[in-house]
Amino acid sequence: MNWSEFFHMGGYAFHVWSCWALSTACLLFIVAFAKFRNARIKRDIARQIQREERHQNNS
Amino acid sequence: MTALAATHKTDSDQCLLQGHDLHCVRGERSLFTGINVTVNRGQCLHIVGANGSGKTSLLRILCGLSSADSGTVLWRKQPLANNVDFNASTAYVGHKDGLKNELTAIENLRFQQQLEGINDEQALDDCLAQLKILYCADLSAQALSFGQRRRLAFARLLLSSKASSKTSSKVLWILDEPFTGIDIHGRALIEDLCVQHLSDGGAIVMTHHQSLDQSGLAKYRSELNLEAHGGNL
Amino acid sequence: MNTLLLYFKREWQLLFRNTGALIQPLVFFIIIALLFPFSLPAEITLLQKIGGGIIWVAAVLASLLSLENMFQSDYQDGTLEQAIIHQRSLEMAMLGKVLAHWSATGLFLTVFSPLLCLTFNIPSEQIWVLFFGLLLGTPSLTLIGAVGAAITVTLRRGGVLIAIIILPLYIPVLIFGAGMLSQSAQGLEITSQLYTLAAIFVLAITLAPFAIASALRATIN
Amino acid sequence: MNPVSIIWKFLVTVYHRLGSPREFYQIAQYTTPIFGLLSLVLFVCGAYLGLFQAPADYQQGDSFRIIYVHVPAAWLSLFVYMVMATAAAIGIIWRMKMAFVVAICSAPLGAVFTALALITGSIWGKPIWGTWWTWDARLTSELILLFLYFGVMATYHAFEERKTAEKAMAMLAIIGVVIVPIIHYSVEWWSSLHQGATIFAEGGPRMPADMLTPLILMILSFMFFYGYALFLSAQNKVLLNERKSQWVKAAISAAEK
Repeated sequence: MNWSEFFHMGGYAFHVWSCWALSTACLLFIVAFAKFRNARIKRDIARQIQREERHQNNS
Repeated sequence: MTALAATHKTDSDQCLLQGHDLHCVRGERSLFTGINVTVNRGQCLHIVGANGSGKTSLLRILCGLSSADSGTVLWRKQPLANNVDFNASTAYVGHKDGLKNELTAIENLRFQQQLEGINDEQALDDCLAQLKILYCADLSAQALSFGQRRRLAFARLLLSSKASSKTSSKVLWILDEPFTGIDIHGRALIEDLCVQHLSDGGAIVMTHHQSLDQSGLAKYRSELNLEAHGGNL
Repeated sequence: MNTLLLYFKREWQLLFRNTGALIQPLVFFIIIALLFPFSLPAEITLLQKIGGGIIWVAAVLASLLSLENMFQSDYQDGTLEQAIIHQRSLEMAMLGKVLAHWSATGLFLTVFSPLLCLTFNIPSEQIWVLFFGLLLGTPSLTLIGAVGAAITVTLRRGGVLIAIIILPLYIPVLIFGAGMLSQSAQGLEITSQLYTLAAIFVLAITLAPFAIASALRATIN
Repeated sequence: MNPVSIIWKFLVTVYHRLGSPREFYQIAQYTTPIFGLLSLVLFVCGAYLGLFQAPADYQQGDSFRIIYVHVPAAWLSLFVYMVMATAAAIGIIWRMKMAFVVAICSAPLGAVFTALALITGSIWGKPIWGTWWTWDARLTSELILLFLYFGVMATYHAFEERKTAEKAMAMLAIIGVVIVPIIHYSVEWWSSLHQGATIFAEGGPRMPADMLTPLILMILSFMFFYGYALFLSAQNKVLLNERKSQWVKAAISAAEK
C-alpha cells in the first residue's frame, strides 16, 4: 500500500478525511477554548487581587 | 414527673420558629452570616437593617420561599420543607399583595375562605369592615388605590387567622414592610390588629425600616439588626 | 381534590373577566391553519393529504402561544407566593390551574377542529380520528408546556425560551397524533397509536404536577 | 472491618472531597493531565488501527472508516446527557454544588458531540444513501437531542441569579431524561412509516475483531477526552463561581509568584 492510495481512501477521500478532520478540529477547539478561558479567568482574578491590595494600601 | 412533662410541653409549644446559623448569598455578595433567631408565641421579631442588607431575603428564608445557603429553619422543631403544619399555620403579606386584579375585593377574600373549606359571608364583611374598606367590597381590585390594596391584603390575613379556628390557627404572621403605602389611620388599625394577635398568643415576624419604639408593638418586640451580621463583600 | 376544583373554578372566573385572552389561542389556531392553503399549490388532494398535519402543527403553536401567560400574572401579583406558602398541595392547586387552562385552549381547539377539516375537504372518518387525537393529545401538550412555563416564570421575556425548551418535548405527541391520521388514511388500525397517546397523557398528568410545583418552588425565591 | 464497608467509606470520602469546590480544584490539577494523556494515546492507537490496519468493508469500501469518529461521537452524545442528568439530580436532591458545575459544563460538550455525530453521519450518508440528509430514526433522534442540549444551555444562561439558573437547568435536564426514551421510540415508529429499517447496522458484534478493536479504542479515547474537557471547564467554572473566596485568591497569587 502506498501513500497516495491511502489518501485516496478508495474514492471516499473527501468523506473520510473531512469527517476525521472535523472531529479532530472540534476536540482541539474544545481544549483550546477551555485553556484560553482559563488563562483569561486567572488574569481577571489576579487583577482583582491587585486592585484590592491597592485599595487596602490607600486606605 | 407530670409537672416536668407539662413544662416541657409548654416550652416546645411556646417556640414556633427557629433559625440556626443562617447564611445567605445573593449574586456575588454575602448578605448575612451566622443568624440565629427564635420566635416564640406572643413575640414580634422586628428585622431591621439598611436597604439591601437582606431583610426581605431573611424573611423569605424564614417563610420557606427561598432556601438559605447554609443553616436550617425549624418550625416547631421540624424542618420547613414540605411541612404541612407550617403551611396551615402561617400567613404572609409580602411586597406583592397577592390579589387578583380581575376579581372584586370580596371575591378575592372569598377564594381565600373557600380554600380553607369555609363558607361564611358575614366573616368577609367583618374583615373588610375592620380595615374600614367595606365600601370597596364590590370594586374590582384593579380599581383600588395602593393603600386600599394593602388594607385588602391585611383583610385577607385577618380572615385566614380568624376563620381558621375551625381547622388550625394561623399563629404566625410574616409581614414584609407592612406599613408601606398605608396612611396614619391605617397604620394604627394594623398595629392594633398585630397587638391583638400577639396578646392572643400569636407571633409576628416583620421587616420595617423604622423603629417600633413609639408603637403599641414596642413591648412585644425583639429586634434583629442585620447590619451586625453583615457578610463580607 | 377540593383545592384542584377551587383553582379550576377560579381560573375560569378569571378567564371570563378577560375574554380577550380566552379567545386569542383559538383565533390564532384558525389563522395559522388557514394560512397554509395560501402557501401551497392549489390542489384539493394535497390539502386533503396534509390538512391533518397542518391542524396538528397549528394546535401545537396555539398551545405554545398561551403558555407564557399561564403562571406569569400569578407570579406578578403575588398570588403564586401565597399559594406556595399556604397550599398543602401546590401540585393539586397547579394541576387545577393547568386543567382549566387546557379547557380554555386545547379543548376549544379540539371542538373547532372539525370545522377546519371541512375547509380542507378531509373525509369524515378522518375528522373523527383527528378529533379524538387532539382530545387525547392537547392535554399532554398543555401539561408538558406548563412545566416549561413554570421553569421560566420569573423571566421577563421567557416566551422564546419556552419555545426552545418545550418544542422538542412536543415531538412524540405530534408524531403519534399526526401519524394516526396518515395510518387511518391508508385504512390501517390506529388503536395502538391511540393507546400510546393515552399512555403519554397518563404519564404527563402524573408527573407534570410534581415537576411544575418543584420548578415553581425552585425558581421563585 | 469487612471489605464492603472499607470500599463504602472510601466512596463516601471521594464523594465528599469531590463535593467541595476547593478539594475538587486541587484533585483536578492532578487528574486532568492523566485523562488528557490517556485520551491522546488511545486516539493515536485507534486512528492508526482504524485508518491503516482495519480492512475495507466489503460493501461500503473505505467510506466505513467514518464509523471510527461517528459512533464514538454518537455514543458520547447520549452518555454525556446521562451524566448531565445524573449530576443534575444529585445537585437537586443533595444540594451538591459541584454536581451543578458538572452538569452545566457537560451541556456544551454534549452539544458538540451531538453536532459532530450529526455532521459525520450526514457526510457518511452522502455516499451510502446518495443524499446528505434523510429522516432516519437515528439522525432525527440526534437532531432532537441537540435541541434538548440547546434548551438546557439557554435555560442556564437566561437566569441572572446563579443558584436559580442551576436549579432550573437541572430540572430541565431531568425532564429530558424522562422524555428521551419516548422521543426515541416515537421517532423510530415514525421513520418506519417513511422507509424500511435502517440501511446499515452500526457496530454490533458481527464486526470482525480487526474492525471492532479500533472502534472500541476510539470510543474509550472519546470518553477520556470528555473527562479531560469536563475537568478543564469545571475548573474554569469553579474559579469563576468562587472567585471571591480566599482559597481561589491564595491559589492564584501562589501561581503568579
